[in-house]
Amino acid sequence: MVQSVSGGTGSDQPANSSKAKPRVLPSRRRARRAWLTLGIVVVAIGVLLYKGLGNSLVYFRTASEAVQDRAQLGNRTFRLEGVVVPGSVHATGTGVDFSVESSNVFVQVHDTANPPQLFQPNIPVVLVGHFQGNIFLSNQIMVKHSANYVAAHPDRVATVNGKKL
Amino acid sequence: MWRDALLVAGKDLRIELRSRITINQILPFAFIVLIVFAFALDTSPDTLKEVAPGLFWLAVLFSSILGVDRAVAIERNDSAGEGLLVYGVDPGGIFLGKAASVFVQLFLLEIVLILGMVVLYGPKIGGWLLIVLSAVFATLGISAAGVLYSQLASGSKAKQTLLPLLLVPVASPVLLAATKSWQDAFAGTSSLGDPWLRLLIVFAVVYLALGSVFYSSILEG
Amino acid sequence: MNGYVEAGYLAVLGGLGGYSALLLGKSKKLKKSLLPVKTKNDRDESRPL
Amino acid sequence: MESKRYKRVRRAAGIASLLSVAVTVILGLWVTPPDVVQGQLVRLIYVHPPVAWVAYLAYGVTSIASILYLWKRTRNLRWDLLAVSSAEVGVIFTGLTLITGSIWGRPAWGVWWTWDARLTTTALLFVLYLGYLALRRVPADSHQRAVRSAIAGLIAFIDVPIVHQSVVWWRTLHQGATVLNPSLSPKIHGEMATTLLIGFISFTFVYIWMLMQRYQIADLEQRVLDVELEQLIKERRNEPGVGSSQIESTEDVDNADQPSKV
Repeated sequence: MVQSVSGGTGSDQPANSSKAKPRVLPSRRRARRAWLTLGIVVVAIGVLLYKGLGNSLVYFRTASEAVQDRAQLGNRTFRLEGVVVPGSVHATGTGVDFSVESSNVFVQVHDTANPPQLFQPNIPVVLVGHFQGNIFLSNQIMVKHSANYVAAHPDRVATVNGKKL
Repeated sequence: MWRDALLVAGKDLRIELRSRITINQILPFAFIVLIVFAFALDTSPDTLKEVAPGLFWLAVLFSSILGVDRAVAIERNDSAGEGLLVYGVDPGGIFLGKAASVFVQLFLLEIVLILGMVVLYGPKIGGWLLIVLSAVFATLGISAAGVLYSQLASGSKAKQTLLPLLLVPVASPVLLAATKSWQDAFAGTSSLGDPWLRLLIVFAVVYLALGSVFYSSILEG
Repeated sequence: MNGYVEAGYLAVLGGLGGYSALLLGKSKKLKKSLLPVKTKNDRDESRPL
Repeated sequence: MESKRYKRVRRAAGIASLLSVAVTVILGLWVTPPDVVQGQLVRLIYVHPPVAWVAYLAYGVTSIASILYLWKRTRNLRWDLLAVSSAEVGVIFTGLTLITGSIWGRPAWGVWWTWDARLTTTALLFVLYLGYLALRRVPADSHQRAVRSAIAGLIAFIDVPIVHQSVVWWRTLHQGATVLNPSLSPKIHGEMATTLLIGFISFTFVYIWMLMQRYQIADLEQRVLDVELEQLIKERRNEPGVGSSQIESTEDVDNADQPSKV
């Protein structure tokens, strides 16, 4: 992958000839070095992929984590994730009141924005807002639907044909 | 390669020391960026404190564009670059040397800039070890990617616009990681096991390695 | 259906269709620009080799 | 202009893509059932993931072609033309991925855009390859340009696996992969799965056709340059009888070795 430089044709020269002469690496050594370096790159990327980040890119905190870090969060704005608890949803004039749950930790939510059309009980949501006391004041609801797709009228599906790609 | 790198870095830094072209341009530029951010956000001082790390690294990234451009431009006069190759200087060494020289300049810039940030934005700063280490690796990553891309874009008339277009996306993971790591450090909640610091190290290693492998191809082409 | 679905399909079909049209137009133009060379006056002269 | 085989394959790909896209649209919009949660919105799954897949595929082809150019033993300017053709098609498909995703996100999530890992890395991918295409416009001799853009293309490709794995590594608003998920068990069945599969195939056909069409344009552009150069040389000579060089060039156009590598 590494080409010798233009004019660097002296591949027959030893790598460390006297200082006065141009020091040109033999092309084979050069190629080996290139592969070695690319190997480092691959390993580095591999480390990144496997070990590296885990959950460090915190797009949201789950309800249970948020309750745990309650003191540290103060009234900072962050994203909170949880499943909408069935039976807790009450529409208010401007938005909606409900509770979210994760790992059996419940958080009371007061929302002041219109919920999206997929908002419904038992669906996971991500809320943008902050704590005030023990109530989470949200000004945006985002629905985090799953990657599962199920036909609304299963009887219409003639054959189950779950092909893999 | 390493000896060549030292030679090239020394040469570039000596040129800079005598001409002071970069420092005369970059330092005022970086400060202007900081001040403009402060203007834009001055209605909410709390916001300014919170986003200070991001603004700092944005200022560094913008300034680095000027720096790497200069680092490559040095060799264009009197075909100095070809001269280096004819002398048998290792292309990987040229790359590492230039990256090192840009690194030194940017790092000095950051030291001055962080004082400016404290004065202008007034964030609470803690966790100095993490701050310094992430600054080192972030700057290494930005310098390496910058020199590589500056050489890629060289020879083009539209270089002034092309270089940011190429460099900013490639360097943006570094920018993101540096910002997050500084936020952790400022919040005082972090140790040296910070995942963002690890990410910065990985990026620095990857860009340095890619650069030293590919630089000869670019020079040759 | 609800506007969004239609918009999505239209965006894909429009985008791909537009790009295809662009490609077809470009290759037509290029082919044309190569043709006159072929039919120039010295077409009938003895070919080399 | 081009070999008969190339033309035939391209035409076949064109017809296949027209037909299969039509089938996808019909199945997707009318035949398949609505989803339990998403209702009618689920129909966007038959276009959005396939379009994104083609973007990955296109950048993969660009990377392979770039490697083949950089490797001296396989160095040939045709790889460079293939790389840029595929990258351009990839940028189109990435753009469409962003647009359809945004259109789907508004009703399903409630927002047009959010800075989660998947969306951010995809936007980054778009900009990286826009940069690649911009780099190609830098005036340079063809070899120099090929080397430079091959390197830029390879570096940009690092982002592709990151985009795909982002939903696994990080918390995102975006859902995980329905088909190519870590456990490789599709979370979609019946007509819906079949239609999704047809969607993947049909947009892949579209990609093949576009790639071949774009490659031909790149090839023609190269020849126009060559012809123009030869004409200039001929005018310079300005002597009767030397014009044969021009005929040589037309001969090149007639039966130059065809891109069987595509």
